[in-house]
Amino acid sequence: MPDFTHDARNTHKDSPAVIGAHPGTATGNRALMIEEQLLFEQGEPARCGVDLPEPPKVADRLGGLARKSDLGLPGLSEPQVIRHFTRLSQKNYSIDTGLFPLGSCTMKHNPRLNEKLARLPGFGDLHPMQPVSTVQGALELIDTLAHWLKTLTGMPAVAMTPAAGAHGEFCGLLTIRAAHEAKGDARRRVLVPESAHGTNPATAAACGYEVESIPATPRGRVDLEALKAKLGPDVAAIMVTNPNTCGLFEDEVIAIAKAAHDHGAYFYCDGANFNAIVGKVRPADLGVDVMHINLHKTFSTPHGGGGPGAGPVVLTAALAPYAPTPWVVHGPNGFELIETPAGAAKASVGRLKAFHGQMGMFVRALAYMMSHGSDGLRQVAEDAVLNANYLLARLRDVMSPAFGDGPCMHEALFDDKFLDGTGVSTLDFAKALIDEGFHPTTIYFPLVVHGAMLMEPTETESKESLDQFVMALRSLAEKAKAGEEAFFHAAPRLTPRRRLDETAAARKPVLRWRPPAPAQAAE
Amino acid sequence: MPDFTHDARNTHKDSPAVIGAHPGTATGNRALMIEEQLLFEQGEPARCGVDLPEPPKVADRLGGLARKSDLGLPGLSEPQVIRHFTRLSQKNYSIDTGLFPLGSCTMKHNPRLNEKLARLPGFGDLHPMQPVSTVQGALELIDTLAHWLKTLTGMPAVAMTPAAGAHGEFCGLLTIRAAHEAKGDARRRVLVPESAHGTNPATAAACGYEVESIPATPRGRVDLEALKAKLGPDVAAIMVTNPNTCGLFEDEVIAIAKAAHDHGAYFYCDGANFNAIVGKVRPADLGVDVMHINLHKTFSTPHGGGGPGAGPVVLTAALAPYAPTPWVVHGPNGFELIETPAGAAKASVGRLKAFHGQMGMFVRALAYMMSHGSDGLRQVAEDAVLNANYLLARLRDVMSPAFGDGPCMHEALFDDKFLDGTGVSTLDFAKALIDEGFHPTTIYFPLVVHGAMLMEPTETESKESLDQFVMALRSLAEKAKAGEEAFFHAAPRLTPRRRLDETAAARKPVLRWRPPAPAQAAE
Amino acid sequence: MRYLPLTADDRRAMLGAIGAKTIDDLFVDVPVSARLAKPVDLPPHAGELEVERALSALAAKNLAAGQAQASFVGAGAYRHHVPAAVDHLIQRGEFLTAYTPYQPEISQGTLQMLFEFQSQVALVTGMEVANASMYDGATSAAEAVLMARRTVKREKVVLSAALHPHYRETIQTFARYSDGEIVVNAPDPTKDEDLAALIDEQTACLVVQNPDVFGRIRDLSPLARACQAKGALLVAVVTEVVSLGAIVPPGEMGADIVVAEGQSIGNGLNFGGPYVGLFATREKYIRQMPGRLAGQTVDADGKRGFVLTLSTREQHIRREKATSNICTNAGLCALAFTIHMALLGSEGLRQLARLNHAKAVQLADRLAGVSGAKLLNDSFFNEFTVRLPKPAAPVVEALAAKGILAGVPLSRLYPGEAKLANDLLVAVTETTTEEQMDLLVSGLKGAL
Amino acid sequence: MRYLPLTADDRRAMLGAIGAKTIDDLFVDVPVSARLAKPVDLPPHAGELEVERALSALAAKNLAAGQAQASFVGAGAYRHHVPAAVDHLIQRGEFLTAYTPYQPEISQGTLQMLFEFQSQVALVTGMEVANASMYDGATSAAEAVLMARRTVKREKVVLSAALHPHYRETIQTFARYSDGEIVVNAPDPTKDEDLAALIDEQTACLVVQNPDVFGRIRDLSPLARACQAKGALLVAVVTEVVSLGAIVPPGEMGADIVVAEGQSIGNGLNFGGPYVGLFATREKYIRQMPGRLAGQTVDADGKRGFVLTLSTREQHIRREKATSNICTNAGLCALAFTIHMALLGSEGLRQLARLNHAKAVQLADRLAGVSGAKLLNDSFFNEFTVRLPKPAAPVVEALAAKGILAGVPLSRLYPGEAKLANDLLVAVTETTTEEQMDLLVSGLKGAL
Ligand SMILES: Cc1ncc(COP(=O)(O)O)c(C=O)c1O
Ligand SMILES: Cc1ncc(COP(=O)(O)O)c(C=O)c1O
Repeated sequence: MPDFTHDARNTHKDSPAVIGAHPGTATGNRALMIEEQLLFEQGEPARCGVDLPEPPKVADRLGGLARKSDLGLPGLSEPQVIRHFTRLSQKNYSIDTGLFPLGSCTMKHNPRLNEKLARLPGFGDLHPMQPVSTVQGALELIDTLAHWLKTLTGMPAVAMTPAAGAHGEFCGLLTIRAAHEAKGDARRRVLVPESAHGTNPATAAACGYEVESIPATPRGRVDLEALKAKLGPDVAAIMVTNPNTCGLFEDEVIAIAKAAHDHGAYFYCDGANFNAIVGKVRPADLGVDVMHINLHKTFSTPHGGGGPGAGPVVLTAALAPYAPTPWVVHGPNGFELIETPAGAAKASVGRLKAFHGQMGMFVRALAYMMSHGSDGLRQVAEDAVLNANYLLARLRDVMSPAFGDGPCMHEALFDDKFLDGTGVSTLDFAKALIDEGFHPTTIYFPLVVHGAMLMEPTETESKESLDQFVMALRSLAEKAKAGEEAFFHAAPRLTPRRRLDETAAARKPVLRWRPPAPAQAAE
Repeated sequence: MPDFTHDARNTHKDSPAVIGAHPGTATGNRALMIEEQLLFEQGEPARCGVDLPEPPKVADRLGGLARKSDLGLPGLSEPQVIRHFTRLSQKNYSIDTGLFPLGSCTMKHNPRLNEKLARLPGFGDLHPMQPVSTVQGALELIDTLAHWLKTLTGMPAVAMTPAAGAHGEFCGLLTIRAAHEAKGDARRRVLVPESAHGTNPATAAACGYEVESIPATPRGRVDLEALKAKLGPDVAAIMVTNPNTCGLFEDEVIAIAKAAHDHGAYFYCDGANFNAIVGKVRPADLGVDVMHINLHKTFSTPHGGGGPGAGPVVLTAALAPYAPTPWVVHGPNGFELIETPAGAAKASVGRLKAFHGQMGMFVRALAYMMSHGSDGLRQVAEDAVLNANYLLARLRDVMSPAFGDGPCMHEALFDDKFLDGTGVSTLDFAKALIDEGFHPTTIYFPLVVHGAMLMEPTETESKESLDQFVMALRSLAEKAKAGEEAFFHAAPRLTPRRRLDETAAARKPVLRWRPPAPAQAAE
Repeated sequence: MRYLPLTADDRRAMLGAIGAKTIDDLFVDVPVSARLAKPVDLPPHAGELEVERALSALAAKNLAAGQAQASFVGAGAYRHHVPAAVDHLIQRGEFLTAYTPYQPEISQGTLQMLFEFQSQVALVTGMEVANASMYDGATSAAEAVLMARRTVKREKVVLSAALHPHYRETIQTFARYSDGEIVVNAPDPTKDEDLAALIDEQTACLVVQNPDVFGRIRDLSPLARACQAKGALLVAVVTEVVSLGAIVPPGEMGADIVVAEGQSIGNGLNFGGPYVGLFATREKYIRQMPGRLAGQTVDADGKRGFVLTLSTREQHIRREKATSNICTNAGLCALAFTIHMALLGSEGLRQLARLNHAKAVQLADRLAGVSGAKLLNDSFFNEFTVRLPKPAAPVVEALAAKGILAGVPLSRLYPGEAKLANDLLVAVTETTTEEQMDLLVSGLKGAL
Repeated sequence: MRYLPLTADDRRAMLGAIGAKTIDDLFVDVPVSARLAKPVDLPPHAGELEVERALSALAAKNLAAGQAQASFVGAGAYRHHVPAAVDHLIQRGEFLTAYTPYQPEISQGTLQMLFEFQSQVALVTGMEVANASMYDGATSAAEAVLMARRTVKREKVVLSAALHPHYRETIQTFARYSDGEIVVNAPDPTKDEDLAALIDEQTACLVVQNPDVFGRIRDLSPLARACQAKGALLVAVVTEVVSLGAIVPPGEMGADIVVAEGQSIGNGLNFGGPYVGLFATREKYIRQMPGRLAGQTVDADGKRGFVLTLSTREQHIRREKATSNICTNAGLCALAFTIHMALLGSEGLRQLARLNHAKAVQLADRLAGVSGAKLLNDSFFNEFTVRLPKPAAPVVEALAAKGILAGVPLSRLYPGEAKLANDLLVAVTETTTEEQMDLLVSGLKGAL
């Protein structure tokens, strides 16, 4: 019998040490929860997951720049690749797994019909630079989706190309700045509430504006008087999220809009929370001048672990001329594309990205909208708000609502007062929730609330699901108050990985795999 | 604040008791491993996962037999259904999860290309009773697959309609019996080795034959002399699996075939293990008269948690006339279907199922074959055999190979001698393997080996994967010998469920959900 | 080869570990005469793109039902709309690439699903218990006949002449080498068949389809009583399960065994397979049932769980004494059925059935406008028989050339029966549009 | 509504629990004037079948590239064959329906994948580090310019005239309201552009595309040296990542930042989006990088794990001081890229690139046979520019009418540049067949 104990390659590949052994198993695996090495640790140069025909023999015309260096990519067979990514996926929590009450993110059900339709060859296999005569159906779809968005918001125009919310904010502020400059009225400042999402100030800065923050009232709304005090001839715009990031409707929004308009400033509304009011309230009726819509939130295009998204921006007639190119317009022979700032689009702020927008998201969003219809979308808002208020009501007595006892919109916001003196932090509480089989709420956002826990159940959770979530939260709250501090510090205990050392990660960043030995040292 | 403690529905739906709580969590969930109730426990009559248009108003013509009774099916929304089945799937082990060395089952990689192609509308959306003129491509595909199967086996004919291996065995024995009776030579007995799969004797009985078993030699092969002794004028056929269920090639197979033929008996070969020899050996060259092929084993159509499969049967010219209908034949205007025993098919044993066979499996199997080609299929057999022998070699010293030290084919068979005196049974050993992240081998089959462990890695496992499997098995074998009996009896410990009480299940069968209360009592 | 992980180095190292020089050392047991020196005469391996092109070309030679102008083809397989969620879920690797759940601790997903499937089947058929699926409706019917014979220990079998001919032939094949006659009348879509008269003290069972192959719906209760009177079993066959959302289920009419083709729920047409056979019966007959059964139990921690049970009926335990030789069944198709049925629920299945029936009534009324064409059914669900003034087969061919799949000529199902040569079997589903109905009407007018 | 689990009873019970009478009690904060009394004027809800029919009808109004006789359209998006395994895996719910991995303990799947993605991007571009993706190649390029300005604290930016116009315009838009000129030459596919001359002590960066928009390949090393000499950064843009399997990567030629469009690997055409922006640079610039970064660390048990790191660069922490406002990126497209690249490996990517180039050479040679058509490139990868004897746009239209997508007329990318009106940009990939090349040749002959 040959002896294997010195087969270096085996010990390298076998060794659970590489990936950390789980007490009780030699492999480190835990039945169905299987440890998985990096692709790079499984590669063999001689292995390949595709079969390609021999290329025709030709003399290359690469201008003498043929690549000599090794690419350094691992070689795996298809079975290994399928297993690798299947195992990785099993280490993720998702909407399909359970309740994902991440406030401000609108993690709702993603219908599979939409996935199917986005893959129709007529959409998925369509090249953006084909002659316009061969893509009339695609342009009609964009135009139809635009019509739905305009009708739901009451706004006359929409810019379709922004790739996400932040991109949409950028688009919106660009049109605002262009409009001011067109009037020869350069303005410097943009007012943003303290509670705003980070992308708001970041975007304002990216457009060359100074950001000034608007304080909040004890009721968690924009302080109208403070706002008025800050408004002036050099304020270009206010950026207000409504419903706001505390999950509350800005009840003075009309006065806020008027105040801004009185000073010649535009009202940019962050529409990330549109899910709370879709079909119930049209932003146009609130005095909004421009607003982005996250199709990947309100209209259910999948988040995909971080993207892609789409952030169309609805605009007033006054701002419409500055909308980014390309524009889809009706022409004598059907739909046309205006791709450069010329003709009707001569005042456009220009192009925000290559090609014509996130078509894949457009198909999904339109399928979602048509499935719900005007009646269903209204029901979406009502059920989203109902679910959030139900959580608020059932948790009120054991957790601490951040703002009084009025109703919330689609999100219930709590602070960490109920944990005072328990030694349990919002983070600890969130990690304990993971072991219970739930994704934590958004934590420590918005910043205006101490130890914030922002929960957004969305309309696609059943009452049974909410009741189980409530049961888990209540039992954890009691546990915390019962002094089981250590239990919380040790959480999570049942996950593929326990708490991870983020400080170490940032102190000595390892951002990529490197071949063993020499290169390793370099890190 | 309303009081929820008496909301019966919640406590029913919340109560982890219903599904058994996991120590440490209130929900019974374990982070990503989430407890899931039955569909029936989540239903609400007023809820529905589909939206259908109102039917046109008409007077029904149901002959006065309109259904009045409630259907009793639960009502769920689509998000709940997606989550339900996603969670259930997460409680399964699969090839995509890891090594699935289930002997005799050929659990190899299932390429996703094949899934995609089976769903082409031209195959997936084709009705079996469409005019033959509109399905020429489908018939051509069946004819092409038949050509591959005939070429790989060296046999002149193939019956395509059997839906699985057992169905194919039935098909094969029917043709044998029909052939004998056509000669006016009714025969009563079929000889089957003790090591045969249960479907062999069951099938022989289903064809009205008496089953007599052939003893095995100490080398795990058919005892040729004993076979000869049992052969006689009333033996209709022998059913021999080759490579056999011990993972060994019947080295005397040609003599076995000759002996059978000398007595006017046919040689039915169970081709479930064809993966070991595909492209290397043609059953026709071994004297086989008829053999089924499990497309869901050798040719990789997914097992799907129990099916569907396909079991085409290759036949000699002598048996071909009795092949079941329908037949796909070449005609003047392309392919034709002979659907009833008439014309060329007048001697056919008749129909085995509705329509024309497992088309969905045919598409997948042909895609698999074309991807590998004649060179790749040969490599499949070689790698499958190499992988099995590698396991045998690396485990020989710590486990007990069932048959001497010669090479095996695509399966390595061990008995439980290595566990003698440890108090650990084959079952215990298998359950401990589960915690290590592997699916157990086939156990207690074949019956001729005590406490059998039959491992079939297949060719789609990498050496790295086999090495890890070996490492786990070796460490468990050492653990067993080290006297850690209790550890094995307690296994598995990390699975969604621990060992299940099969005795209780059989003693008082609960085979379906019943509505609570009154009906419950009835059970 | 993209599917083969072993490299040449691996192979060398592994042969070394085994102590073999070449791969052929591992094939020593194969008689030299039978060893192929080189690959068989078939094409070499091909990449995804090449294989996809070749099979897509074959697919393109077919007229997919959904790509036809209209399709009214039924006769045991029906083109229903399957929600996208179904196909998404059955493709999850943990379902798709799992084996039969022999290790319950890591197969609870499949096992709980099967338990739910069995429950759904029992509920829609109106029976007490159901198994975990058979190959298809026809083999379910054949197994039902064998089970009936075992159960009542008699041989004679009576088949309704309006039983789908594929089912009749499958039963005949399965019973080919067992004793006992199989009695069948001549088929006649215009007359009610007197079956009670054929049942006697030797009869093991009567097999009746409802709706029958001609689309007619009949009350099985009198037949159930007739069977009971003679100690025979009533086997009811359903080829269109959607009908159970609208019609009194066989269980309520006294059937002892109900078998069905489950394709309509969750499964595509697939040119005839794979489909899923449903098999339901009375609790007292469980131990005579063929096929697998999932059952409820508890685990070592006292938690509810599921296992395969009563396997002493099955081939892997009982061998030649097994109730059936079936092993692999239709697991994944059963999963598709279960998911679709979960989406439908009582309300959805009822609505779906209502919609199918209403459209069929619409079409029947429109066809009345085709002079010479005569509706033979006085009752039907979503399929009925129309008698044309001339042979139906050529008419169907003529319309097919126009891209209209008009239905199934009875001459294809009953090649021997000249009397049925002019009869056309026409089916609709919720996917049939009014425009398509008009196409058929005008098409028939043109062809007659 | 199939997507809404709440029943009327649930709603009533929940309102009761809340202590509200009607749902409108929860909308009290909405000004009465803004409350819509009834649904807006849009169609009511629809079933799957209806929605599928409506959108399929729209899809049918397009000529899918794969359904065209042939397609040679490129210019920044390429039709490659994506293995079926890719689309299968990205549709797994655990990937598809997860959010940004803010809770690492239950996001290791996404995090490890991102770490692998970053590693692959760094390797193919020849750079030290890469981020977790941007929206697309054009926005990556714009962010690179902003990063360069931050890093070297200068304003002037030089853009190659052979940079894809969409990228140029996107950069101009992103820089619209920041000071500093943006210098660009007039485009000319027939001349080499002298860029070194434009780089001075005020220059923050030079942006060059390789292969450039006309398909030409150039050695960036001299430009890298020129930039270094003046303390400017070299930003290299790649719109066809497959080329990196055949061409010296920008990193090896001295680029400081490499941005690319990753669509070619793992992602379909999707009419232009979603795509995936790649962003790679030198380790020393990490803290100036935009976008998310996955990093390696250990958990409480000492096991290796991954987290999002260096987020102090990002908007949610740094707000108006963030390196970018990006939040949602292109996660799922990055996953598709990672899976496809895992299947390819070094060997596969090299072969794929070789195949693409060889076919392009084949086509170039055949086009030589088209009198009047002149190949402008002396070097190219899988795309090149052909000058026709007449305006290219109408020729493209004429061929499109025949089902042949001949390529992109430069007049569409450079509407202003009359000199380029006759130029046609032609791309091939491994999916292009010889028959299709012949179709283009004969088509052009007919149209000229
Ligand atoms: C309130 C708010 N604004 C803006 C954004 C940014 O949107 P995106 O991530 O699509 O760029 C988000 C996303 O989390 C948000 O919650
Ligand atoms: C040796 C052998 N014969 C026959 C069969 C039966 O095949 P099937 O399950 O396809 O009916 C099997 C399946 O496990 C088998 O292993």
